[in-house]
Amino acid sequence: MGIAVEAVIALVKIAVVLGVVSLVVAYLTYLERKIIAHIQQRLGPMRVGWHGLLQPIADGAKLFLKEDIIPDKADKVVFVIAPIMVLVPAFVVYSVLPFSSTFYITQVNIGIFFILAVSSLGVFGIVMAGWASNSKYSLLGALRSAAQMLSYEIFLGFSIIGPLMLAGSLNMQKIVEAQSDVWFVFYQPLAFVVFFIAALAETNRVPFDLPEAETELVAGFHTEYSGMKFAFFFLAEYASIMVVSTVAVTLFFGGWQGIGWIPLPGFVWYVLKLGAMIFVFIWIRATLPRYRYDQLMRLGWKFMFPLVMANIFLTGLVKFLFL
Amino acid sequence: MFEVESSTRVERSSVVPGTEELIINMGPQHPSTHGVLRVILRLDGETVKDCDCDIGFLHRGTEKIGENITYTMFIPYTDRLDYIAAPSSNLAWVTAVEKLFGWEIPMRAHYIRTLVAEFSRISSHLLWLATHALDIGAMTVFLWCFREREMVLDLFEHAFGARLTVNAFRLGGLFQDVPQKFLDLSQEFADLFPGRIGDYETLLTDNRIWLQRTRGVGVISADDAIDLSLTGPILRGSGVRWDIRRAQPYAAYPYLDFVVPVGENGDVYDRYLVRIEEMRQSTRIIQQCLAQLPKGPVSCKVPRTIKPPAGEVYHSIENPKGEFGFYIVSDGSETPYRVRIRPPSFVNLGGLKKLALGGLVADVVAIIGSIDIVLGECDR
Amino acid sequence: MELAFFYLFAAGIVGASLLMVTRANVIHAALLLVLAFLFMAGLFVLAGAEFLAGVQILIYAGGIMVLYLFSIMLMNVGVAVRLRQWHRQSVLALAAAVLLGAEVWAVLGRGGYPGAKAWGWGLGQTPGNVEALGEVLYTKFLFPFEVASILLLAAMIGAIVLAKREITR
Amino acid sequence: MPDEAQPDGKEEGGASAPAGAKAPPAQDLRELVEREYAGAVLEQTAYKDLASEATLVVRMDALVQAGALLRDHPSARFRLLSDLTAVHYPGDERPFHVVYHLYSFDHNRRLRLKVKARDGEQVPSVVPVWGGANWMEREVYDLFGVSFKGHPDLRRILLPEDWGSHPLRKDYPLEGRGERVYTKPRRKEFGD
Repeated sequence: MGIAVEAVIALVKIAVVLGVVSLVVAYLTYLERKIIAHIQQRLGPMRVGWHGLLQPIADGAKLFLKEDIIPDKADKVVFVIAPIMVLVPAFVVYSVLPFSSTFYITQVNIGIFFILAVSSLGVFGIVMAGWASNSKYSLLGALRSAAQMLSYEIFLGFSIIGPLMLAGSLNMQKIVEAQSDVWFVFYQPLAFVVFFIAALAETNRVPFDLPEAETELVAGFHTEYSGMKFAFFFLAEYASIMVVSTVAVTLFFGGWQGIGWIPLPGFVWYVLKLGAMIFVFIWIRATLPRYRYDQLMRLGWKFMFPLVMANIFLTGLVKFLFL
Repeated sequence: MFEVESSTRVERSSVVPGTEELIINMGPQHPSTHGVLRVILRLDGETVKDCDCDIGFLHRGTEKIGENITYTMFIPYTDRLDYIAAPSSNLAWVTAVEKLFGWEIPMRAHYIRTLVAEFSRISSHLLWLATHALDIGAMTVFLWCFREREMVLDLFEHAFGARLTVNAFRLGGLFQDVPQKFLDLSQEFADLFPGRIGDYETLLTDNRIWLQRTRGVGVISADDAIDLSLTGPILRGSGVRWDIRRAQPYAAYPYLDFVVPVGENGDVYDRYLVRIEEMRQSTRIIQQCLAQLPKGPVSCKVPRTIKPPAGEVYHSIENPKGEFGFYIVSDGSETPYRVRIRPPSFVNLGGLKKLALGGLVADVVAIIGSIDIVLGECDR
Repeated sequence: MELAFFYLFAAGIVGASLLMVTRANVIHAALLLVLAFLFMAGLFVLAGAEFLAGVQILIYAGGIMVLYLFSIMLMNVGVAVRLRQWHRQSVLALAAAVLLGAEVWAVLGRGGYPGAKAWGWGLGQTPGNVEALGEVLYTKFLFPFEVASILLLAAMIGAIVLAKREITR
Repeated sequence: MPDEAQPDGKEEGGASAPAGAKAPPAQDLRELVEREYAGAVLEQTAYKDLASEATLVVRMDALVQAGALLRDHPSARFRLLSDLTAVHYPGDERPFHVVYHLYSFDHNRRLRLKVKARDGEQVPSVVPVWGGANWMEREVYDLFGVSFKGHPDLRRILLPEDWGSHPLRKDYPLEGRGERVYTKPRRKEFGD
């Protein structure tokens, strides 16, 4: 009894979450292809399985069996570590996400802070990949990506301060519980707008997908990657979409809490809200063009930064005066 | 493809770390140079300091070929010039040769030629819009445009049996009359298309990001545009209301009512608006052509051996890209003595330097898109 | 259990640091430094200072080291690799290291950092060490805190001025 | 120098320039140019008397001035250089006819200017008058080997820098080795 059992339970939980998350992330790619296809009046994957349902598995198998190419001039060790460095933080974050009131791997007092800190490590993998590939395109893509992620991490961090001030805790569960009456999105609309934009930039999605801008940089930092290593980058990107969506749901939309008296388990609510968030991500990708690099930075520093500062000030003021 | 040449090295010895210029090489296999165009950029930071185009990768000596085959045999070669709008190239060649002969073409042939040429304009503008939007990152517009372009190509297939290099016209008129089904489907397309243009516009015209990427980018004044011999939507985007269809009408254009749209600022956005409006006007022209289409023969009497008198003519038409002309020198034999193709893409691309200078690297992609080049006709 | 983790992290820090100072390739050295930071964050977690661990990762690993890597990558690493690895000061450096080690040993041997108790919070106060930290930072140490932030502001302005200066040749 | 014709003119019997009709659709323009630069216009033709095919053959030394005059004079205003090309008539004394197609927005009319150059003779560049001539003259230089005096950046444009010959000349064969001599000079690159 004691430590051993706890360790086993924890390991099982980790295994379940890892397995489910990997599968969900794989199907996220399917979902994205299907949704975009239908927005663009075409069908998307249709061949593998019913309506292409087995497509992600086929893709996975293909990537798994592909020849793994390491460029001759690459720094081999760093080249191999880079995709791992991208993937691991993206998955470690799941250890503190509250999937429901009872199901989570662990509770950390600094939950949200932990997520920010760990996901900031993903940038290393990208920088390492860009540098180790020894290719101009990769390096340029990596530099762009790193600069973008660093800047937008700041806005992301500041934008969550408002809700945190309302919740009075960094613990994810407590943040969710604090929203049992009103979701924070109604108290903190500004913060949510900034958070959402920063999240798009943080995950390198359209309209901020400059690091991977096909028409300019071919494929950015993962130009030289193939096979499973490429798949790692891909998985990490979608895993971080899930993470930021979860954080958005947790901070602004009441997490696993339901609406009204509709009797659904917390986990289902969580999944529904998460699905809606992710749909918006995909929808935006199908709709918007891409920013230019200087415009991206200008938007961040000249528009979002003052906005988020004003939000913190206002929240503090209101809290000081009325609460 | 990008060459970062030692610009990033920091010299320890110098007190002030000097910034060297960066030479970037886009193409000839770059996704956004629309074919085999190579653009060499010299940058200071992100700003374009100098710009040079390396073209000719697709040079096939079409003008030389033209000097050695008969007038009729050259028609399919014109398909391969502006292959995005092949009927337009056909039209330029046959009207130029007919001018050399002084033939009278039956009205029905004129109308069908006009109709098909306008379809080719729509097809070309759709491809332009699709790739231009994709270059700037709007992915959905690309697929929507291709959906409609597919319809236009199907129409070509109905009328001429080919989709891209249609070889639509013959000297003296048409090879044969178009089938009724083609006309019916054309009517259907013309009724449907304006709504589809509206769809594209909802995604782009008032989109903030689109405006930021295109407004004030690649600006050229009317005087500069004329000086650089730019023609077509670029010239009109700068505010010069000059369209050969209106200024020196050919085919059935004298009998048709349409507006020549112009821009004000001469930037990428105005060129976009001009082309969008041109698609609308093309649809109007198609509607009118279908309504007014006269009955009768589709070809005048053409002699068995085609031997024009000695002499020289220049005739140009309004291609989707600009002024597309042929200068034919005849020595009285069955083959032309000299065939000169006046290529709009080639001349317009010559203005790239002026447009790109002082802009940012990402703008170059947008500017190349807004010039709308097709390398087949640029390199000939 | 905790002890095992402590030794694991400690060994990790020492190993990564040693590797770091012996690498010829600056990029590798920088990445090893990141590894050392991560182990250090682990130590913070073991000590119950979760917030510090988070800050350690976010600021040092996620922020500062990325900028380091940035500037290193923009330089020509190929030259650095061929540079001489050991300088003549190595004896001096070793002496300094020994001296520093002795000093740390002496201080720690006297029973921890004096005054840690006087701050009103010690290591191990797990629940709410964020609040505790905030409390202390904004009351007792408000002045040093503000001084530090002004210092950072000055540094930032200085950096902008230096970077924006017109380059004359 | 100008008459140092290369020994490549033995071919096809040398078709000569087409003789145009004599009627004068561009009489006003001819008078305009002549008034300013007497004797600048050598010939005046128009195919079938079509106004759109009005052609003036000008003297080479008057080309740039006549061009500027035609561009700026209110009764001409040929601001657009539609096209610039050349025609090769091997065997003629002046085998290279450089042809300029001008267009006037104000008067909606076209005019064709021609200059006739000896083999190896330099034609004055019209880039100062019409900037668009830049690439067109490069193309003529590339495909005909006519070089332009005062051109800012005279390099080959369609063919590789080391091509070595000029395919649109009439003596350039359609197939076979012919004129294409492969030599490898230093490649003139951007920035030279």
